[in-house]
Amino acid sequence: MSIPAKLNDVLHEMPGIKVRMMNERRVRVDLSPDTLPALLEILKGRLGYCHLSAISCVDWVQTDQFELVYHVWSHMLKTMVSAHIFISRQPGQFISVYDIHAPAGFFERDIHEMFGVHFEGAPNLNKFILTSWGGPPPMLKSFNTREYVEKTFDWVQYSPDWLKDIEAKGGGID
Amino acid sequence: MSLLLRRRFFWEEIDLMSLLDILLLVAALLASGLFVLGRGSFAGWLATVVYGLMLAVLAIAGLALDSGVAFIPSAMSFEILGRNLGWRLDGLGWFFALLTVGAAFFASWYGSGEWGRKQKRMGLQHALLALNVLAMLLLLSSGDLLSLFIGWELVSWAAFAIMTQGGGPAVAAAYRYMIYALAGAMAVFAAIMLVQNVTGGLGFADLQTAISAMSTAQVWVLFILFAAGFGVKMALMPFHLWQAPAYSETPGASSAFLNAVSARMGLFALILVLVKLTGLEALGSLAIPFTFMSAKSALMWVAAITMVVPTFIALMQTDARMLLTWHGIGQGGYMLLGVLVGTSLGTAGGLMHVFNYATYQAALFLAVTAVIHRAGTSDLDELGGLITRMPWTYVTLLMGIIGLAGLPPMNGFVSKWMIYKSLLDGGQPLLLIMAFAATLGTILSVYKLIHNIFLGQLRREHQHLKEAPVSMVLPMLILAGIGFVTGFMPGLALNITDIAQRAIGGDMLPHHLGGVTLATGSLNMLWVVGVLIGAIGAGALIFYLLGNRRYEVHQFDNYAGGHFLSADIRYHFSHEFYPGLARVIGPWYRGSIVRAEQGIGILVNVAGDLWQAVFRVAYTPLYMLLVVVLGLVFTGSWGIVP
Amino acid sequence: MMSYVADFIFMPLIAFVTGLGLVLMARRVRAKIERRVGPPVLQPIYDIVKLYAKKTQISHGIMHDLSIMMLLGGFITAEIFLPVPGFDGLAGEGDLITLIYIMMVPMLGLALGVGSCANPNGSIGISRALTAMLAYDIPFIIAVTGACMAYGTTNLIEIVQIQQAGGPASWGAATMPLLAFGGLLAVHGMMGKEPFEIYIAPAEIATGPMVEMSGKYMGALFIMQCFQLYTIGVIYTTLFLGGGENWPFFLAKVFAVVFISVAVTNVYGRFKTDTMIRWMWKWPTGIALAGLALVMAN
Amino acid sequence: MNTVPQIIFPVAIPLIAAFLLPIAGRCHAGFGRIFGRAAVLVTFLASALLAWQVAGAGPASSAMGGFKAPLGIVFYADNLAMAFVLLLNIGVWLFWPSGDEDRSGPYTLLLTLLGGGAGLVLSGDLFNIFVFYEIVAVASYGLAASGGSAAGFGASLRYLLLSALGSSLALMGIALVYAAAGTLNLADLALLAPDVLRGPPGAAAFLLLLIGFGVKAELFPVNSWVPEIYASAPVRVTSLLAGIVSKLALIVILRFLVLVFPMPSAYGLLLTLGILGVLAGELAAYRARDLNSTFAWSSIAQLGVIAIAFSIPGPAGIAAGIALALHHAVVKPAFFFIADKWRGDVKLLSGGARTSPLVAALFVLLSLSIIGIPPLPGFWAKYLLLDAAFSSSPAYWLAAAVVLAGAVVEGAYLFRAAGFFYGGPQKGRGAALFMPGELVPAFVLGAVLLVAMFAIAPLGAYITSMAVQAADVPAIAAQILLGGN
Amino acid sequence: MSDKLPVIEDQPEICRSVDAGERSVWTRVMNRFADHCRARSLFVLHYCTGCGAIELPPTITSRFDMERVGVSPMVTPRQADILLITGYLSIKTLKRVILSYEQMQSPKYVIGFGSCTINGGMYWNSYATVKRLDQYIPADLFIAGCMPRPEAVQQVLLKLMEDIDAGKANGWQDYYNNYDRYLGNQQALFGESWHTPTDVIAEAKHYGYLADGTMGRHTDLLLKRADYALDRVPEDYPERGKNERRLP
Repeated sequence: MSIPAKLNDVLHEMPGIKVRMMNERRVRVDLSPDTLPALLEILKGRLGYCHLSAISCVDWVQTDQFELVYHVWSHMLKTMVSAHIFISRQPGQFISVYDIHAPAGFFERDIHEMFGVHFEGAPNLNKFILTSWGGPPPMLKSFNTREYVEKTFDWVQYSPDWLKDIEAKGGGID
Repeated sequence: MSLLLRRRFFWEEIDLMSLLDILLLVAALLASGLFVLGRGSFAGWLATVVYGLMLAVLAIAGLALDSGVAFIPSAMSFEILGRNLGWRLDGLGWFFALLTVGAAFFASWYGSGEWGRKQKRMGLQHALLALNVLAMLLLLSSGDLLSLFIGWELVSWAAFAIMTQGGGPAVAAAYRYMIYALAGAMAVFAAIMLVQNVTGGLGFADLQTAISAMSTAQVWVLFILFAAGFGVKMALMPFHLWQAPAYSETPGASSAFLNAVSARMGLFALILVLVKLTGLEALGSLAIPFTFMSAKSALMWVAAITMVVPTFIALMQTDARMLLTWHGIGQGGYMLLGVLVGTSLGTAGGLMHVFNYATYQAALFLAVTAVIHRAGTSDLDELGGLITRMPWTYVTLLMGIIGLAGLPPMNGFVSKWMIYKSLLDGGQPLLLIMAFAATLGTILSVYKLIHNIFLGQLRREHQHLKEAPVSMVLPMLILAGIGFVTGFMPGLALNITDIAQRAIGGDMLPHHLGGVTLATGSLNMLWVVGVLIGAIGAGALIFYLLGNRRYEVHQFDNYAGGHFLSADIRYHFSHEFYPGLARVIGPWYRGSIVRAEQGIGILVNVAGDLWQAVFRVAYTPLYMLLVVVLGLVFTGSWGIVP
Repeated sequence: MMSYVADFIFMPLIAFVTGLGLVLMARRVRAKIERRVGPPVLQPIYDIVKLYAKKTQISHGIMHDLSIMMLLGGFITAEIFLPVPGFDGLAGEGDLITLIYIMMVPMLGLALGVGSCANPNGSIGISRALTAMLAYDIPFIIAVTGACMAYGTTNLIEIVQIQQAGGPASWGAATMPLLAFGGLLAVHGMMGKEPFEIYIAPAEIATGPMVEMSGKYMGALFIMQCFQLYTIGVIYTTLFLGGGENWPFFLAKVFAVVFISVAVTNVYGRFKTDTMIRWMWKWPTGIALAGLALVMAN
Repeated sequence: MNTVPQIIFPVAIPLIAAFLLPIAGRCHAGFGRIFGRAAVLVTFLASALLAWQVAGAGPASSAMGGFKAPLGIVFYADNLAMAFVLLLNIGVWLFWPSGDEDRSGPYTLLLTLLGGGAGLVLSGDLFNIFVFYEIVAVASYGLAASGGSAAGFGASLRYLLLSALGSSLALMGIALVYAAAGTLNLADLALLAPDVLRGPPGAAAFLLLLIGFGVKAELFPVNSWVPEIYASAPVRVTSLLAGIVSKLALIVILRFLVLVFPMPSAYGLLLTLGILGVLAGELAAYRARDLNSTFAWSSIAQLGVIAIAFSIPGPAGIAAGIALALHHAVVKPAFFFIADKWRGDVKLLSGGARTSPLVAALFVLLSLSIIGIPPLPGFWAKYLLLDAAFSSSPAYWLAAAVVLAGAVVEGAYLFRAAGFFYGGPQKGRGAALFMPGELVPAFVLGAVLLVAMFAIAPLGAYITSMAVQAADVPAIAAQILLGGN
Repeated sequence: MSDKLPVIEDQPEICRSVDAGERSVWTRVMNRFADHCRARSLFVLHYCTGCGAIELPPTITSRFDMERVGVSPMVTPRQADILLITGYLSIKTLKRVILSYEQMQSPKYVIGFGSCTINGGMYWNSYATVKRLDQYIPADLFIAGCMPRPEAVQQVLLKLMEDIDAGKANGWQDYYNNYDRYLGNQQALFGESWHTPTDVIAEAKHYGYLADGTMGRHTDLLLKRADYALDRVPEDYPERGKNERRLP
């Protein structure tokens, strides 16, 4: 199983790019953030990668970085290219690719709401799903949901006797 | 005739001769008086009081007519150019005069209230209304064909004058009306001259002798001319385009008058000429070759089509007044159909429908004018939810639409029932089915009217609307009340139509206070409405006794699929109220008659250009030579032919 | 006057009880078709009592309450004008045309009440209900006209006597089969059953007119449904199935008429409004017109 | 009635005055204008006296210089003739140019027009009629051009050409008649006509005469000069020409029809020309854009209606024609006075009712009368016409139908204009404001119309008696032949 | 933040609430008959909030056929008696649930399906879901299980019918009597400006369910902000924010 020839030589034109074939229909590409729009442009223009299926974001707290993955499909070559980039966590800034792929508008709005990453040029970064949420972006690792839940909600201290003897034998929830 | 006073006392002393003269004199004085001092606000009230007096005079005349007097003569008669013109009021004329003065009474009462003070030239409108009443009285009391024609012209021109009061679009609509009315009048003029050609005279008797003396071709020409001429004013089907815009652009009170009565002058003339003078048998004998239709059935089919098509056009209107005027055209078809059936039940039904229509159409128009007075527009897509703010106007409109749709508690039902029964007994099933389809169409469109204005979501800008002033609500309610009373006790209205029916000739309809009892099925409104009210009372008992007390919520506490309703969303379902029906009958509205009318207009324009071109010929000698040569050929050929 | 008091009280009650039976039959037939057990015998009464026993009754204004009164009043009046074996009621005072019009009063009352609830679902439901009324009333009227033409009278009592004179042979259905069949299709539409149930479409417009009806308002609508099934069944029986000689035979005929419609209804989906109009104006109208032509021929 | 010397005065006085006027004018500038008006007054008095005598003692006639019929010049005055002479005098008095120009030209022409017109109607001799017709034609050329505008000169030149050609045709017709009948005296011709002028030569002669005199009577094929002249001539001349002079020509044609050519082909010819005239006039008027040309076309149509009326054999037709002619003579000049001030496209006249409500009201009154709305005299004239038309052969039924349809089209364009006056917003300069002095004649005519509304019965009786007198051929012949000593 | 509530053991047995004053035999018989009918005719609101909705069709159709005992589905809250909360409730969904609950006609009953409505279920530690249903609307019965089978649904309905028959299912009165507590919890979650179009306090006043728990600190907030009059719409009405713009 090898990368389709056309895709291979296009990818190698890009400077400082690392290409890896995950399986026969999925190629992983790692590149620097500022070359990403160019890559997407080329893939879309020359190889028919016109379908941006998703932008996912991973919060690497230890290395203080966000990893943005752009999954692009080509119906011509019937393969998917996942472009991985790393941006620093503090400013959480990146450029929007809305003008290349229209669906990016929604993905960027979602990531902005969930991770707080700000995409310049994104058409609309308003509240998307969590309309009445006042707290910090909830998907950040720094946001401790358990502690928030403990603080906001309370529980039924439901302890019937059958549960007591289970706990007596060392079982129970925690 | 049990109800009205039977005892003969004071009206025998009054010299009958002067009753009609008093009526015409008072009408003329009122018209001229209002032109002179129309400015003052009391002009309206004066006019209302005078109309009341005229109603009293008519009532006395009614008593006289009811006790067997054939007609009330008038001293006013002229002898011009070898023809004598006379005026006299018979039962038929009296019936329509009663409606005219009644409608004028309510219109001027409405106009002299607060609505009138807001109009620009209310004085002029009062004067023109009085002029209209005078013209109509002259028409209704005409004694011979010439005075009939003079009255007819005066009525159509007075109506033209009152229509132009509405400003820009009203003048255009009035102009279109005037062309139709002129064409109709010229047709009637030709018909009258045809009659005079055959018999040498212009009296009503001459028309009867003419009919027998004429050849069938001539009688056909006479029938078509009279039917077309009078049909224009009655807005029968092919000539109906002018009525809706003309009557809805006129200012409120006078449009109520026009709608209630003005179109019925055409019906009066049709009944007078075709039914009373020529007689339905004569019309029936006029067979159309190769078909088993006769002139009478042809006119009945025109009336039937006039019933159905305008009603479904009204269904598609988005302006309240246009919707009502289109219904006016439709209801005209009912009246004519009733009269043309020929049986006493049919004629009584048709005439009673004229009376009923006048009451509820006037009430409906006054109610819609009250809505315009308060909300500023009559566009059905801009209104909604006014029931909480204008309850009395709502009640009037509700009673009006029940009457217009012809449902039991109101009088509209009785006359429609009589027309249906006469059609059924007269063996005309297809006409009955068309009549019923028209009624269904009416129910649909009147519900759209009341729903879009009064029910549904109240808009934010109409929050602080107040009910219409008393001077406007009172006349409306009284009119609707008359509708209910004559619906509950139709005998009252039938006594009045008796006088008209006796004038037309033919047998009378045996009736009692509650309605009609016939061998093939009877109607007793005392029972029907009584039981209905009793049953609604029972429903009220069930409602108040059984369940828990009711708790009234405001309009946003409403189920909307979990959505939170608020004042800035407009969720009132009013635009294109019957989408399913529109998809089915939408393609049938091709406006073919409108295009035909435009075609005639273009034809006249092209002909005009052609003739103007003929006159721009410059080189005269050649032109003259051509003319002479043509003339010689013409005379030469004529000369040879003996 | 006194002779009528018995009619005034008993005719509506009989109508209500028979109506409950009809509603029960309808739900049972639906259950059996869906291989279900179906509701207990007294279920309609339980529903109505539960609705009337609701602790809070929500109203949207005086017109909303008035419409409930008009609803019940209209149908009670219609029952009084419907001749049944034993009680002639006021059929002598008002004939068939009056009855058809009295049946429109409750429909208009409901329409006004739903309109004043200011709910868009209700308004759309009423607009569809009135369009449906226009659709099914035309074939119905053709059937009624044909029948009245054949019998020569519109007095219901006489119509029943004419049909009973010669036994089943002189029934409307026997003498005018086409009219009877056209009338049956129209009557199926009048009952608002499945193929023509567009105005109570639960999925689209949340039960249309009944969206804001709750508690005793909803109870009144359940009662109206009983009255409606009964009235339509009795009218059809009176016109085409020879009216009521005696109670058991009469009830059997009424249940038969409603059963045909109920049996058919659970097998069909729901017509769109314009499809319904086109269907109603094509098949039942065509058949009824053919029947009318036959009647007019002789 | 024996020969009466005064019969000459209505013709003689104006001609003498016309001759003396320039001389009087030279010695004192203003004198010319006063002298002219005085002359007209004197003529009016003379004709009134004569008319009163004729009305009292029946028609008068006199042979000039005692020459017997075939040679002498015969004058014949009956009620019809005197009515139109009086109408001409009043018209000239009413439309006497009020301007201060001291040139005596228009005044002399007016006086010659007055004399010639009176002569035209009074003379009983064919050639005599032709001579007076030429005098009237020449006077009208001059008057038409007196407006002084280039268009006026051009229009009157074309009118002159058309009229001259027409006159030459009329002369040929007279020659034909003379060749056939040997005499030119109308009475003689009335007696000889049945046998002599029966065949094609008679029809041809009538055609030529009809076309010759038709030019002035605005009959269909030969009235192409009407719109140009009425547009460019001064308003008083237009109203004179349209209102009165064209009627005189029609009276002459009527004389021919009644006395000389009472055959069906003649009546048929006049009827066809009348119907075509009505059609042409009404439809063209519907397309006209400014008021003046609308009324020009409408006068063609009205003249067509009068021609139809005269083409109905028998006194009823004549009575209808006279009534229509008198009514048109009253209404049309008033219309032209309104059109004179409100020039330009009708759409620009919007809001006219606001600037001068009285004029707009007058316009509506006149429109109602000309359409034929009952109480107004227009209706009774149209009633007489339809009464006559419907009581004769079906061909006239078609004519009546055309007249009625014409009335509808008339209503359409008149009230389209009224719609602009009343309904239109005040855009552009709108209708100009009328000075009080300018409209005196129009309001006088409006008043006449209103007064006539109440005097219908006596007027009707007078007109019918005049028609019966005019149609009684043997009496006329006897009067001219015997009484002419 | 919201004040922590004391731990409540099981719902104490509330005997049938006696109406004001001693009632005559007639009203007692009528009430007994009414309860009998209420138990046998229950309309279920088709409110499928969570994953449990799939359990309803089998209970209503031919396999378990709830119509045998008079239970039939109904579309709008106005006509329904039972509100089924089938599974987890996100905060936005809870707003709609509360709106529907208040639009229902009392006597109304709430049945919580599955452990998500009892104590948060498997989304117990999610920031977006509600943990205890009965804090916000009075729930009559709960069914444990991470989606109970139709038999369990059948059992809970039969249990509800017994309670109604015995006159015990009065959760709805608790909503009127302790409206302030419920409103406090709701405002804690949705913010101070939270209110629904239904005027619960006026309804309680109208039908005589005003108890001392009805009015309190939280309802004062409500009365200040909610204006049921027609012309004024509160600015921060739920989901009525100004930034509600569609993507260009």
